[in-house]
Amino acid sequence: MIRSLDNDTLLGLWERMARIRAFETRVGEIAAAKEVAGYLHTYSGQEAVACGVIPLLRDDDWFTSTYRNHGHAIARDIPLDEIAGEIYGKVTGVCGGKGGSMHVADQSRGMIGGMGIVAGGLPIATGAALASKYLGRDSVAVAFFGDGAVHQGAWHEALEFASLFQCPVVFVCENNLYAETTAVDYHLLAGSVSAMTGPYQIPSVQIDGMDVFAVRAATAAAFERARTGNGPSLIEAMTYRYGGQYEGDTQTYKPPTEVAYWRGQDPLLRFRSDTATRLGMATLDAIEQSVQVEVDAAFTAAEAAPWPDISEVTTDVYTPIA
Amino acid sequence: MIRSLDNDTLLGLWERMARIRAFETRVGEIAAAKEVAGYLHTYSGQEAVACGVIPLLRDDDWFTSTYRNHGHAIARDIPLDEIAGEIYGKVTGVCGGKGGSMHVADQSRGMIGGMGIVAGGLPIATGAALASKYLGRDSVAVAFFGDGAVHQGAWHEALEFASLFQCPVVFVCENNLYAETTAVDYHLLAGSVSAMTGPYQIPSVQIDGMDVFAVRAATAAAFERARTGNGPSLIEAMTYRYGGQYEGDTQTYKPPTEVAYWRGQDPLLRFRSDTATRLGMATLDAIEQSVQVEVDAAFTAAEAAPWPDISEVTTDVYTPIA
Amino acid sequence: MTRTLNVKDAINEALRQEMAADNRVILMGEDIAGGAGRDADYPPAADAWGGPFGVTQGLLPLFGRERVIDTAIAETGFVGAAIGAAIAGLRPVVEIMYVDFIGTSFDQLLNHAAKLRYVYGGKVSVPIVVRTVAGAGFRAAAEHSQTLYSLYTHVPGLKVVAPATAADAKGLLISAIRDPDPVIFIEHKRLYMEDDEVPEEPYAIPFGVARIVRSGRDVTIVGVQKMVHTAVEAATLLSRDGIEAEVIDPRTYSPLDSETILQSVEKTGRLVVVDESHPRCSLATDIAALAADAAFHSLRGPIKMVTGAHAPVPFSPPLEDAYIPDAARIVAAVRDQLDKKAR
Amino acid sequence: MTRTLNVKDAINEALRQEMAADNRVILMGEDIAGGAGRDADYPPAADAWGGPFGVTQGLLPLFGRERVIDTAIAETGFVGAAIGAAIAGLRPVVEIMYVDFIGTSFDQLLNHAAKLRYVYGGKVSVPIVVRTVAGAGFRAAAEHSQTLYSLYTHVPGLKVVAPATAADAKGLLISAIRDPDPVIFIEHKRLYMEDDEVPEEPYAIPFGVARIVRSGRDVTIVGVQKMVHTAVEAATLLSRDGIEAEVIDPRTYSPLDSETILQSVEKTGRLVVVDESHPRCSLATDIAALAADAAFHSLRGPIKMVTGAHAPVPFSPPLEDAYIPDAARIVAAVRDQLDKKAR
Ligand SMILES: Cc1ncc(C[n+]2csc(CCOP(=O)(O)OP(=O)(O)O)c2C)c(N)n1
Ligand SMILES: Cc1ncc(C[n+]2csc(CCOP(=O)(O)OP(=O)(O)O)c2C)c(N)n1
Ligand SMILES: [Mg+2]
Ligand SMILES: [Mg+2]
Repeated sequence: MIRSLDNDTLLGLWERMARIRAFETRVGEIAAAKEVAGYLHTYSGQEAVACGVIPLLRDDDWFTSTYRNHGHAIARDIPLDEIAGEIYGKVTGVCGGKGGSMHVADQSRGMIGGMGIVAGGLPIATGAALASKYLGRDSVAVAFFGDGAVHQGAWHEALEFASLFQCPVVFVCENNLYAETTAVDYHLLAGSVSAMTGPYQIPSVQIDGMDVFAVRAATAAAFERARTGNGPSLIEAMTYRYGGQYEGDTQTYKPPTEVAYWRGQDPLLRFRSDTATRLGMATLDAIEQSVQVEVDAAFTAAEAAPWPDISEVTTDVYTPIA
Repeated sequence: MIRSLDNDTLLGLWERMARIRAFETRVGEIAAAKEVAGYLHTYSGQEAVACGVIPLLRDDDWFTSTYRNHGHAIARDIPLDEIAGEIYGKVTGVCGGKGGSMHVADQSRGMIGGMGIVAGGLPIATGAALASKYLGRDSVAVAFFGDGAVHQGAWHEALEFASLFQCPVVFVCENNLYAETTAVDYHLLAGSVSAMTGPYQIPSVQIDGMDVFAVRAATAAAFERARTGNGPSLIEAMTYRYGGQYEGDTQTYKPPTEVAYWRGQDPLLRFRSDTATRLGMATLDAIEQSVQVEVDAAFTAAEAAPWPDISEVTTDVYTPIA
Repeated sequence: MTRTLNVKDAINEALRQEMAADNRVILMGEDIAGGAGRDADYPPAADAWGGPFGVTQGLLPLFGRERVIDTAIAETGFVGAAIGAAIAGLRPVVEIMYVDFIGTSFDQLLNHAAKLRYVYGGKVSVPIVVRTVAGAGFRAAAEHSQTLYSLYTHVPGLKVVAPATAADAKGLLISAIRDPDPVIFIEHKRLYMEDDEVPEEPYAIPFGVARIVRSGRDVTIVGVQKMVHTAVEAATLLSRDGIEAEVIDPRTYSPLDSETILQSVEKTGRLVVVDESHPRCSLATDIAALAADAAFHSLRGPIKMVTGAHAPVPFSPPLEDAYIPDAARIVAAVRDQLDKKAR
Repeated sequence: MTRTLNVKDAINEALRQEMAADNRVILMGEDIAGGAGRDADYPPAADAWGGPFGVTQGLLPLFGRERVIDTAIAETGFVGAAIGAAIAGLRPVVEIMYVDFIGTSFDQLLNHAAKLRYVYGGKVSVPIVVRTVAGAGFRAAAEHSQTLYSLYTHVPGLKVVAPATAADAKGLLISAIRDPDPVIFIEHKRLYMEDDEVPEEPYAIPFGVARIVRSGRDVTIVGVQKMVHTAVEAATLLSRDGIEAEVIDPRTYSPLDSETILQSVEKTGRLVVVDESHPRCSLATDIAALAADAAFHSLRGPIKMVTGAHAPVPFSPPLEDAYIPDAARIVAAVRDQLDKKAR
């Protein structure tokens, strides 16, 4: 995989992963400092998934995300100012501050949006894929979801719908071993999410979600299938959530040995060791520094940005009719 | 199987199957004559399922049913007067006329009740089974459902719950090839319901649902499993709905060849040919005649019975507190 | 040109015309055509039903299974898919066979269809229509007879429409399909066979404009969907005694045409709201509260609500009949008002 | 003996005492203990959370995983299972983590928990308690800040309870657990840390009995859950100007203590209802409509409703603050009433 990618592509992947990490690290800091109120769900540790999948999306593709969406938004190149602004609830936010951290969205970039209801996005992404098929296009839709989502009725009904109508949708499970405090060992009766798609006749694959190249390869195959009229598929990316369910979670449920193991699989570390000789450590370091500057600027801007006007409480409930 | 059953048991099965057939035939007649208003869902054709499963229930067991529940109620020996009374909405009805045909229930006989929402009963039966386990009893619960129910979120969530907590519940699918007008061929992506339980790690079996002995054998095995602490299982009984979705359905969606095939598999016919030499045709005929007399009496009584008092509109909403 | 059409056929015509005019309009639901899975080996199966009331029958032959989509029994799946398809450019019209089943897909409506535009800062619209069937009087018992208007009306972001006549059904459904936001379109099963003069050509009735069904000076009666007709019956009875009721059909509950209701109450000084729903937190209380605030100084007597019971809908025919408000109860409520001395 | 306890701890105590007293009481929900699946190899995981607000923390060590059951994220599954378990003899208390998620299990409540007793002719009871968390003010945005009281209150067969203080929380939860019918027990996330004097021993507060929080002769203010406190704030401000408000906390919305509310309105002649919910078909309209009918002749001015907006709850802090009714808005509503000349 790596060999088939040119340097620009590789650097693009690195830049996005580094940008997510820097951004989420800052989110953790502002949460600890109580600079921002509300629930903040960080993505650190899972960077390889967003960056393996999202850069392969075309302009006319769609995806749905969850409350844990910053990484997806960043991987889709939504400006950091707009994401940070949203997290602060400022007028500069990508949703004007109305949605907040859980609901980052930019449909102009195909990001239908972050959704707070577990598994809520799966039927919606499936519907976007249905539209693509109906309109005779070869665009695809992706639904990101967690390991905890698979028992929801919505998960089941979405997979059934997708298969019945052969929708060009790719279900991407970020299996980070926990749903809040509950370990997959407890509830994942089939042993894996990828082992659950038989009833729907949806092909699935379990991959190393800490390896951006593995994710990219699986995604490319799934997109190819979807774009050529061969229907839905599911990717289960095994990954790890470095933070808690949300910032402030004490995470007493995580065994230290487990944390250590997954830290050793860090997707940025892995990327470095896979590419350092080819790209050069200095180049990678420089990018880390430059995204840090971007992140600093974005949070400074967000902090300084104005609040939305109070009249905004009642706008955007309905679409103005011309 | 047959050989291990004594004559009384065999005659009991026959009597119940014949009683259901006679009852449902009459329901069809009163519906056609518009003697009763509302939706009437008949069970003719599926007798072997109810009679294969329900007589194996103990007094302390539970089951949930659907809107297509007359057969289950009759197999559980709820007096015909009370069932017919309910269908007429009379005070003699088993629910005092408040529920009607779709909601026949008698918890004193373990029949939690008929439910109008597809798949709505599965989580409830599962919960009854949870109670049994929690209380250290070896009673079981059964959930009857149709082939159309498997795509509902509730179906998925119930199976997951049942397996996670190893509830002594038996899921009995009456696969009669249609959900309303929609053929299983269309939506049953896995080819069968029994092929859908892998993700839940629930053992399943597909059986001939026109053969009461096959149903009884599968049920006995499932109950044994459940009563001995080995958790849930699923039985898919292949059967056929002689009537429409409801009485009045023109059934233009059923190919005549298909109807003919399944009529040839008639569970009463099959029972006769399996047992006639042992029990004697005359005995079987006599039982058919006697249940017909019962049915006549039940409908005559129901028709003659008084309506509930109008004050009943607002009773039974809440439980009186002593 | 107008002809006589019943509500069912008026809805069918609206769907047909909008589908013909706009390729983005698709239908999804359970057995909305019927016979799915038999097309190849047994063609007579196709279009077997058109839904349990035959409302969508005849559309399959015209538009094919690509546009008249029979789904599995999975309301969350297809309502959610409609939301996604709408965001991606289609105009899906989905059918929840009975409004009673709404619980199986409520999250998709409550948190997604209704809210996505707002939480995303107004950058996206969700133009879906959810057609569904409500109402008692069909001997269909507790789980197939509810109305539940108020559950939707409570939720900002949804629009709620409930026609009482065939002409309104057609014009409001066309508006619903063309509307950029999620519309819950509630059909009353006991009104399907009611005739009315209906124009042939497509036309759109705007939301938020009530219909004054009958003018009167003595009391305002607001009827909720089927109760509009019961209110008119009551008005006819009252008229014999010289009491002239003004009967108003709000037609859409969200948005609600408060102005027309308030103007009428200002004129008559009396208000009776008739709603077959359960009484608590209902449309009846909503409209009563509106007047108790904004038309208070015109009121000459207590606001009366004539509603179904705080009980599920019973099956037994005499119980169900007692459950549903009838003209006699409305007349009694009006008389109760008039008998109390004016202030 | 009473001690100071906050709402969270009062709820925890009620659960603990009822579980100790009655073996049939079990708890189910997502992460209500926490750390499930790690017990064996990493015991510190157990009881990691006690739910996102720690309300149920400490119960796992006392009662074990048999009775404090962490479920998968499958609300229909475990709410339905609770119904079945209740029918089969248990007293399940389930937690829907946020009331906003109710859509994922609404059918089990609407058509099963609420209706089975009625459709089955009164032969069965469904003694479940659904604990859930509601309310804005937590910067939790549109899908984690709703109240939705009215959706439940509309549904016959459900009981709806929403305590505003720790003492009420304990006594009402105990009643809920002992109640033979399904009870929706709504906890307000912004009240969890509010202290109150709470008796140590178990006690039951009956449903349908309002609490008169403050007596007054000039205006009746009915507060809905957290708004009770806001109403008291407003009353304090008004009192400075010699206006004495009577503040009522209904505590249970179904059943509702209409009598206490009506008696108060008869005394004061004025009514303001404060409800942070969306305005349409809400508890605010429910209580307003009640008075507009049954206390009409005592009313001396329009009934005012001070509510949240007909909009989802916005995230942005100043927007959310503007969304939630505050004392100033209540004061303004009262003044608006008093300024209008009495009739
Ligand atoms: C329907 C629903 N139930 C419960 C919740 C509360 N909740 C939020 S996140 C979460 C855990 C989800 O875990 P997972 O799907 O593995 O995603 P992750 O947080 O690990 O990315 C839960 C239970 C919710 N948001 N929606
Ligand atoms: C949640 C829900 N959706 C739709 C319906 C309408 N409906 C009633 S019966 C039925 C078909 C069910 O078919 P199946 O499960 O195969 O049972 P059968 O009627 O064949 O016994 C449908 C769609 C319903 N009752 N509940
Ligand atoms: Mg997870
Ligand atoms: Mg079937």
